[in-house]
Amino acid sequence: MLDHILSILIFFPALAGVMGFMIDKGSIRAYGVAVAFVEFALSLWLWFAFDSNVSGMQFMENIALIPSFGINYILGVDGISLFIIILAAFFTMIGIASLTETKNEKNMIITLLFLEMTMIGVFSALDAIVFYVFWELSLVPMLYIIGAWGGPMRIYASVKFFLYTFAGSLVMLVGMLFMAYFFYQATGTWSFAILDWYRLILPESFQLWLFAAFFVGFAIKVPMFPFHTWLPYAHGQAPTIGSVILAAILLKMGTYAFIRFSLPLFPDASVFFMYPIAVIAIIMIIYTAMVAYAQKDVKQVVAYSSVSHMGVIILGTFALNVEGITGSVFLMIAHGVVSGALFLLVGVIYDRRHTKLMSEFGGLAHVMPRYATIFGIMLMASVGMPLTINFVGEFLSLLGFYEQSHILTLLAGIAIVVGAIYMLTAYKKMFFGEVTKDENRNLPDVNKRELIALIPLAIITIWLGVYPKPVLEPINNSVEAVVQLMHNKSTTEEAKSRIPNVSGVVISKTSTREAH
Amino acid sequence: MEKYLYIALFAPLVSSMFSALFTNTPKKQFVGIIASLLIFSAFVSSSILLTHILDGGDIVHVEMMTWMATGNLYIPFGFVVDQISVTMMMVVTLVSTIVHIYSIGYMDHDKGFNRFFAWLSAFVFSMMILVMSDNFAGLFIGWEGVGLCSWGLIGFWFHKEVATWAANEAFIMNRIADLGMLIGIFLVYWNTGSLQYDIAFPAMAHLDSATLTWMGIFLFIGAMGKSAQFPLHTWLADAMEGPTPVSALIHAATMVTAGVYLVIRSNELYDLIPHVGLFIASLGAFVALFAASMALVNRDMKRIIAYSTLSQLGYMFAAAGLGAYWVALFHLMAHAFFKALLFLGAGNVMHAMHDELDPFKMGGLKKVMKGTWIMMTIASLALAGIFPFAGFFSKDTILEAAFAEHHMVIYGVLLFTAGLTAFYSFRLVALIFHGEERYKIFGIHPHEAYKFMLIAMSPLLFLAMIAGIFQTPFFEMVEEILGATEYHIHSHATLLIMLVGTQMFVGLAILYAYKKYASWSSVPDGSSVIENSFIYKLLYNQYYIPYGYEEYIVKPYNELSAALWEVDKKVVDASVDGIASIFYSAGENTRDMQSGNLSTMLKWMVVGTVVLLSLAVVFGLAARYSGEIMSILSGLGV
Amino acid sequence: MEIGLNHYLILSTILFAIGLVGVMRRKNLLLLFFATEILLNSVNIAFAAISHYYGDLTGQMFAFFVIAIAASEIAVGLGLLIVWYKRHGNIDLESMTSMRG
Amino acid sequence: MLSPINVSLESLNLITLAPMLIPVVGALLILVIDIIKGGLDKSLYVVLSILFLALDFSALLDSAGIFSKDGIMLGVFDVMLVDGIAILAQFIIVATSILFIPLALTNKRFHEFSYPEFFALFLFMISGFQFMVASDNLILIFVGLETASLALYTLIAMHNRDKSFEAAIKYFTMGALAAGFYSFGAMVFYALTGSIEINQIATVLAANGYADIGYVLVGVVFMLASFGFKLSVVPFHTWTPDVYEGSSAAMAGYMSIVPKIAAFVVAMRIFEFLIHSGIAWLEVVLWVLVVVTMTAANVWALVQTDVKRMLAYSSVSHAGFVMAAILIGSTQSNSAMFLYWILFSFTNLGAFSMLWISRQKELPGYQKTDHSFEKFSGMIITSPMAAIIMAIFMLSLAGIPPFALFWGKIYMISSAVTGGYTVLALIMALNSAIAGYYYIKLIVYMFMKDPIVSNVDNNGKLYVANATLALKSIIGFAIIGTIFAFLAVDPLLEFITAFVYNSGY
Repeated sequence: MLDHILSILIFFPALAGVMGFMIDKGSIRAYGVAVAFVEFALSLWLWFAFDSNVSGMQFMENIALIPSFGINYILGVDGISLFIIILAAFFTMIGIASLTETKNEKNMIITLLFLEMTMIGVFSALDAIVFYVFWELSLVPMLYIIGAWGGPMRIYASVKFFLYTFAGSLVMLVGMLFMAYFFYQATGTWSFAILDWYRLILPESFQLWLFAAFFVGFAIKVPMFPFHTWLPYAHGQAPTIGSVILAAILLKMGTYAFIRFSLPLFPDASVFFMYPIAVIAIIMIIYTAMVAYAQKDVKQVVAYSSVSHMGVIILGTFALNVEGITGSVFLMIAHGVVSGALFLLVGVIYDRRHTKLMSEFGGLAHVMPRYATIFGIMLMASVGMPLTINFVGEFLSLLGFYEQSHILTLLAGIAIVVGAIYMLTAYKKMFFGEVTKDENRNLPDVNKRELIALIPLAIITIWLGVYPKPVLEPINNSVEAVVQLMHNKSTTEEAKSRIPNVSGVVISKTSTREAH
Repeated sequence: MEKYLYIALFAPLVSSMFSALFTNTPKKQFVGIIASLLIFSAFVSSSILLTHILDGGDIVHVEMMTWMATGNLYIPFGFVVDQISVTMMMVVTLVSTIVHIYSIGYMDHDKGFNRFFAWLSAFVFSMMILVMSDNFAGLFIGWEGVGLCSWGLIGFWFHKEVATWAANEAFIMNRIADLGMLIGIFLVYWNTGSLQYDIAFPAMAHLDSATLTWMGIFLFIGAMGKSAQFPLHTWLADAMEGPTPVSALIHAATMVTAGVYLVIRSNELYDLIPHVGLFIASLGAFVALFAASMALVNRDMKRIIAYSTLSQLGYMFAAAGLGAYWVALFHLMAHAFFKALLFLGAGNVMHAMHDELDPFKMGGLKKVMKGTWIMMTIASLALAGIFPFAGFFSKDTILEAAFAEHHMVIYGVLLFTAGLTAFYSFRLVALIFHGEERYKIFGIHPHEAYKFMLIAMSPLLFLAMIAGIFQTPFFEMVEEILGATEYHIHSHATLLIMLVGTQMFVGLAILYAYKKYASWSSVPDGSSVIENSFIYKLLYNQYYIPYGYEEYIVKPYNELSAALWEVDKKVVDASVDGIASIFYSAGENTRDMQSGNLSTMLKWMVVGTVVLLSLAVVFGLAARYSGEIMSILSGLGV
Repeated sequence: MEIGLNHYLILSTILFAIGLVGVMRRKNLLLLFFATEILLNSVNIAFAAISHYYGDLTGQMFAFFVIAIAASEIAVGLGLLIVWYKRHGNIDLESMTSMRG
Repeated sequence: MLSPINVSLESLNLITLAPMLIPVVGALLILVIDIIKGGLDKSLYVVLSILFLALDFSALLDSAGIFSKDGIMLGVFDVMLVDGIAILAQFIIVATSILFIPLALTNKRFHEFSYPEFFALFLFMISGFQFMVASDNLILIFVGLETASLALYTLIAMHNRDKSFEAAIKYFTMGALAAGFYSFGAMVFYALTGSIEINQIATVLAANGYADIGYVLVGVVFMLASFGFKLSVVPFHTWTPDVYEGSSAAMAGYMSIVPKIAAFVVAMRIFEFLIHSGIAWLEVVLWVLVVVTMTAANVWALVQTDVKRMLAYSSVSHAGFVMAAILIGSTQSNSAMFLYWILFSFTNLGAFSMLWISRQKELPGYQKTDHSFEKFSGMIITSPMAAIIMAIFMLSLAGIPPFALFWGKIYMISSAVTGGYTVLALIMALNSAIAGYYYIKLIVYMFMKDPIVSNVDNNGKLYVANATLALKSIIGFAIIGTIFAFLAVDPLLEFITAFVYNSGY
C-alpha cells in the first residue's frame, strides 16, 4: 500500500466525493469528517513512513500517461512537499468538522473533498503537466465555494479569482511547453518530468524568459504585488471554509512552485531576478501591511496580512541559501496554520453577528474571553512572536536573505513592525474597550465545534514554535539538495557565488546535459 | 546544579500555565498564593545558583534541546548561569516574588485576578529566558516574550482606552527596536557563523571594525527600545496605565533593564568598538538629564517615577558605554530594589487615594500611611544616592567611572542629573506625605495597605538600604567575566572631595524640594506664572515629542495607509479590471458588426476578400518590381 | 483586333465584380440569387477560355460541374425562398433580422 | 479526335469509393423504404442510418489498414486520393455522425425527424463530406462541398421554425457567394498552372519558382475567403451565430464539428504547400486571421445572452485556434489539429446534447431565446447531475485540465512553440483565459444563482425534458470521453501522428 500511498492520498477523497452523492443529506457531515479523518490519518502515515534522512523524492510512482508526448503520471514527496500535504489533509478535516454553512451542505462537503484531491495532487506531482492539471483543477472547487456560499459580491470575487489565476497559469503552461521543447531538443525525447528537467542546463538567456513565464503563473497565485488584488475580494466574499483553505493551502501552491520549478530549473535567472523579486516582496510586505491597517473589515485585515506574509515567504525563497529556503518552506506551513486559524476565528464572530466590520465590535474580550484568548494567540503568532510557529519561518527567511542583501532585509524586516501595527490595532478595535453595541452583550463564547478546529491549531502553533525540529529537519535535507543542485547547475559567475555550495562536492558534469 | 537552573527557569512557566487555567473563572485566592510560591521557588533556586557561583563554582551551562537547525545555523535552547545572568536572575526572581505577593493584595478586588497572575508569571518566565539564554536567539525569545507580557499587562485593564493604546504603543515601539536587534543578530550570524555567545564573541575579535560597528549599533537599537532610550522612550511613561505592580516589576526593575543587560552581555563586542560605546554613554547621559527634566514638573506620580527610571537607565547606559559594565550591572541591581520599592509604595498610595495620581491632590498622607511613607522616603533617598543607601554605591561609582575615564561632559551631566533626581524625588515625597491634607477636598478617605503587602515590600526596603555592602563581593564575582577594572581616582583626596561634593549637592536639592513642597497647600490650576512659562510647558508636554510622534508619524501613517488602500482599489485593482473590461466592452461595442442583416453579412465577406486581395496585389507588385523598388530606395538613401 | 485569352479573363473578372456588387447591393432575395448566378457563370466563361487556351478538357469539365451545382443550388435556394414567402409574404432581406448581436 | 480510353478496373481502385458510396446507398434505401411504406417511426431510420454509418466506418477501417500497409491510395482516374488525413477526417466525420444521429430520438416530437428525407439528406451530406476530404481534385472537392452544403442547408431549414428558415437562407446565400469565390480561386490556379489537381498545382508552381506570385496570391485570397467561410474565420464568420441559433441544438453541434474538419483537411491540402514554399504573405495573413478569429470571436462570445449563440462564437474561436495548425504546418501541428478536433467533438457533442435535452417547445416569460443563460439559473439545486455534466463540458471547452480539450490545447500550443511561433503560442494560451469568462458564466448561472421558482416546483424536469435513453447514453458517452480523455490521448496521438506523417504533412 505504501508504494501507492500518494495515489491513494490523491484519489481517495475524490472517490469518496463521488460516492458522497449517494449519502443522505443529514449524514453527509459525518461522512465528510470520516473521510477527511481517514485521509488525514493516511497523510500522517505518510509522514511516519517518510525517511527524513533522504533528501530526494520518496514514494515515487510512475505510470505512463502520454508517453509519446513525454507526459507521465509521476508522483513523489520530499521534505518540501510532505508537510504541505499533511496540512492540506488536516485543514480539510477540521474545515469539514467545524463547518457552519448549512445551505447545501452536501454540495459543500463533496466540493471540499474534490478540492482536497487537487491540493494533494499539486504538491505530490512530479510531472509538470500532472502538476498543471491539479493546479488548474483546484480553481474549480474554489470557484464554486466562493461563488455559491460567499457574500454579496461573491460572483464577482469568484470569477475574478478564477480568471486571474487561470490567465497567469496559462502563461506558465506556455513556459512548460517551451521547457519540454528544450528538453526535446537536448535529448531527442519529450519529457515533462520535473526530475528530468532538473538535469537540463539552459543558457542564461533562455532561463530568463522561461523564468518570467513561470513567474507570471506563480506570482498571481501567491499572490505577489501587483497581482494581488483578487485576494482581498476572494477572501472578503468567501465563506469561512473557503478563506481558510485558500489562505492555508492554495496560496502555498505559488510559493511551493517557485521552489519546485523556478529555483532548480533556472538558477541563473533566479539570481538575476533576485533583487527585483526581493523588491516586489518588500513592497508586498510593507504596502499590503499598510493597506491592511486601513481596512474596516477584519477579514480584509487578515486577507491583506496574508499577502504581507507571503512577501516574507518569497523573500526567503529568493535568499537562495539553505537557511532562507528552509525558512520559507517552514513559513508556508506556519502561515497556513496561522492564517487558517485566523480566518476560522473571523468566521466564529461572523456566524454570530453576520458582520465583519470592526466598528461593530469592541469589548469582545469581556463577553467572549476564550475567543479573545485564542485570537490573541493567533494574533501573536501572526506578528511573529518567538516560540510560535511563524517566528521560526520568518526568522529563517529573513536570516537567509540577509546574506544576499543587508539593506533589503532591513526593509523587509519592517514587516515585524507594520505587522504588529495592523494586527494589534485590529485586535484592540475588536476586543478591547467597553462593549458598546447591545447585540454584542450576550454573544456566546466559542462552542465545542469551533474548539475542535481551533484547539489543535493553537497547539500546533505553539508546538512547532517551540520544537520545529521534526518538520524543519526533513525540509532542511531536501532544501540542501535543491540548493546543491542549483549551485551545480548555475553557469554564471554571479550565480555560483550567490548560491552556496552545500556539500562542497561538485557532482560530475556527466549527469547533466547541455542544451543548445 | 542543572536541577536548580531548570527550577528557576520553569517554575514561572508552571505558575503561568497554572494561573492561565483559571483565567475565565472568578477570582481565586489560591491562584495568587500558588503563583507566588512557585516564583519564590525560582528565587530560591536562583539563590542556590548564586551561592554556587559565589563559591567559585563552575558556570552552569545546559543545552536542553535543539530549537532550529538548518543549513549552517544551529540554535539550541541553551541556558547558562554565569556571573552576569545569575545577578539578573536574582534581581528578577526576587523582585518578582515580592511583586507577586504584593499583587495578591493589590489586585484583591480585581475580577481579572487570575489572569493577572498568568501574565505576570509569564513575564517572569520570559525574563528568565532572556537573561539565562546562552545565545542571541534565545535572548530574542525572551526579548519578545517580555514585550508580549508587557503588552498584556499594560493593557490589563483592557476596557480602558488609554491602557490598550499604551499597550499597543509599547509593543510597536519595541518592535521597531526589535527590528534593529534582529538585524544585529543576522549580522552576528553571517559574520561569526553562530549565535552562541561562547562562539560568536570570541570570533568577533577577528572581524573588521566596520562590521563590528554595525553589529554594535543594531544590537544597541534593540536595547534602546527595550530600555526606552531616546527617541523610543515615550512608551514607558504611557505604560504607567498598567497596574502598579506591573510598573514595579516590568517598567522599573526588570524588563526595561534588558537593554542594559544586552550591552553588558555583549561587552566583548563593545570593548572592540569604543566609539560606539562612547555614543551609548553619551546617549545615556543625555537621556538621564532629559528624563529627569521631564520628571521635574510632571503631575502624575507614576509618570514621575517612570521618568526617574528612564533617567536611571541613562546612567546605566552611560556606565556600560564607558566600559564600566560591572558598574552598570550593579546599578541595575540596586536600582531594581529601590525603584521597585518606590513603585510599590506608589501603588499603596494609589490604593489609598482611589487611583488618584496627582500628588498635588494628596498631601499629609504620612499620618495615615506611615509604613509607606518610610519606605518611599528611604527608596527616594536611595534613588538620590544618599549615603549609605544603595544608590550611593552604585550611582557614585558611575560618576567616578565617568570622571576616571575623563569624560567630563558626561560626568557633569550625570552629576547635575543627580541633583535633579534628588529634587524631583523629594518633590514627590513632600507633596504626597507632607503638607496639608489636600485630598480631603476630594472626599477621599485613605487607608494603609494590607500588612502583608508591606511585609512583602520589606525585603526591598532592606536591600535598598544595605545593597551597598554587596559592592565588593559583587565586583569580585563579575570581575572575571566582565574583565572589569576598579575605577581609581588619582588620589583619595579627589575622591573624597567628589563624594562629599556630590552628597552635598544632592542634599541641597533634597532640602530645596522639601522647602518648596513640604508645605504645599493648594492644587495648581494652571494659572500660576511658572505653569505658563515656556520651559514648564515644554517639560510638561515632554518636549512635545509625543505630540510630534502623533502629528508627524502616526497621522501620516494613517493617512498614507488610507491613501494606499485607495491606490490598491483605484489603481492596482482598477487596472486589472480595466484589462478585463477592455475585452468586455470591445465585445459590447463591436457586436453590432453582427447586425443580423444578410446584406451586411455578405458585405463583410466581400470586404474581407477585397482587403486580402488588395494586400495580395500590393505584395505581388512589390515582388514583381522588387528590383526597381530597391534601386529607388537606395537612390533615396534608405 | 483579335480576341485573346486575356479578354475572356477580363470579361470574366468584370462579370464577377458585377456579381459581387450585386451580392452586396441587392435587398431582394431573388435578385440576390441572380447575382450569385452571375458570379458562378463569370467563372464558367473563364474556365472555358482557359480550357481552350491549354487545350485540355479539365476546365470545361469544371464549368459543367459548376453549372450543375449552380442549378442544384438554385433549386434549394428557391425552395427556401418560397417557404419564406409563404410565411412572411415578402422576400426582403430586411425582414430576416430576428437574430443579431 | 479523342483516343479510345482503356480503363482497367484495377486501376480504378474502386475500393477508394466504397466509404462514400455506403451512405449514398443507405440514403437511397431509406427513400425506397419510405416509398414502399410511409409513416414509419423515426427510430427505424435512426437505426438504419447508424447501421450504414457503421458499415461506412468499417470500410474506413479497411482503408486505414491498407493505408498503413501500402501508403497513399489513388483511385478513379486518380481523382480519389485516400491518404492518412483523408482517412482520419473521415473517421471523425463518420464517428461523429454516428454519435449525433441518435439525438433525433427525442422525447418531444420535432417536425424534421418525422421525414425520412431528413435521414437520407443526412447520409448524402456525410457522403459529400467524405468526397471532399478524399480528393485533391478541385472539382471533386467542389462537388463534395456543395453536396454536403446543400444537404446541410436543407437539414437546417427542416427544423421548421422562422428562425431556422432565416438561418438556412443566410447560410445558403453566403454559401453561394463562397462557392463563387471557390470557383474563381480554382479558376485562377487553373489559369496559372493548367491543372486542378492540388499536387500538380504545387509541382508546377514550384517548378517556375512562383514567378507569378501576385496571381497565385489572388487565387489564394479567393480560396481563403471560401474556406474562411466554411471554417468561420473572421470576417467570414458572420453566418455562424445566426445559423447556430436558428438550427436545433443537435444540428448546431453537428455543424460545429463535421463541416469544419472537412474544410480543415481541404485547407491543409491547399495552403500548406504554399506555406512550405515560404510565401511570407500567406504566413502573415494567416497569422493575423488566426489571431483575429480567436480573439474577436472570444470577445463577442463574452457578451452573448444565449448559451447556444455563445457556443457558436466559441466554436468560431476554436476554429481559429485550430487554424494555427495550418499556419504552423508541421507534422506535430497537423496531428494536433486532428487530436484537438476529436477531443473537441466529444466535448461539443456533450455540450450541445445537453442543450438539446433541455429544449422547450414553449418559452416561458423570463426566457427570450431557447437557451438563455437565465434558464440555467440554480440548476445545481434542481438538477444537480445535469448541472455537473454541463459544467464539465464547459470546463473542457475552457481548457481546464484534465478534461478532453486541454490535451488538444497543449499539444497544439506545443506545436506552436516547436514551430517557433512564440507570440502566437502566448496569444493562443491567453485566449483561453478570455474564453474562460463566458464558459464560467454558464457555470456561474448554474451553480451560483438561485433557481427560478417554476423549475424548483417541477423538480428540474425542464433540463431533461427532452431526454430519452438514447440521448442520455450519448451524453454519458460524451462525458466519459471528456473526463477520461487522458487515457485515450496517447493511442490517438500515435495513430494520428503515423497517419499524418505518412501522408506527407
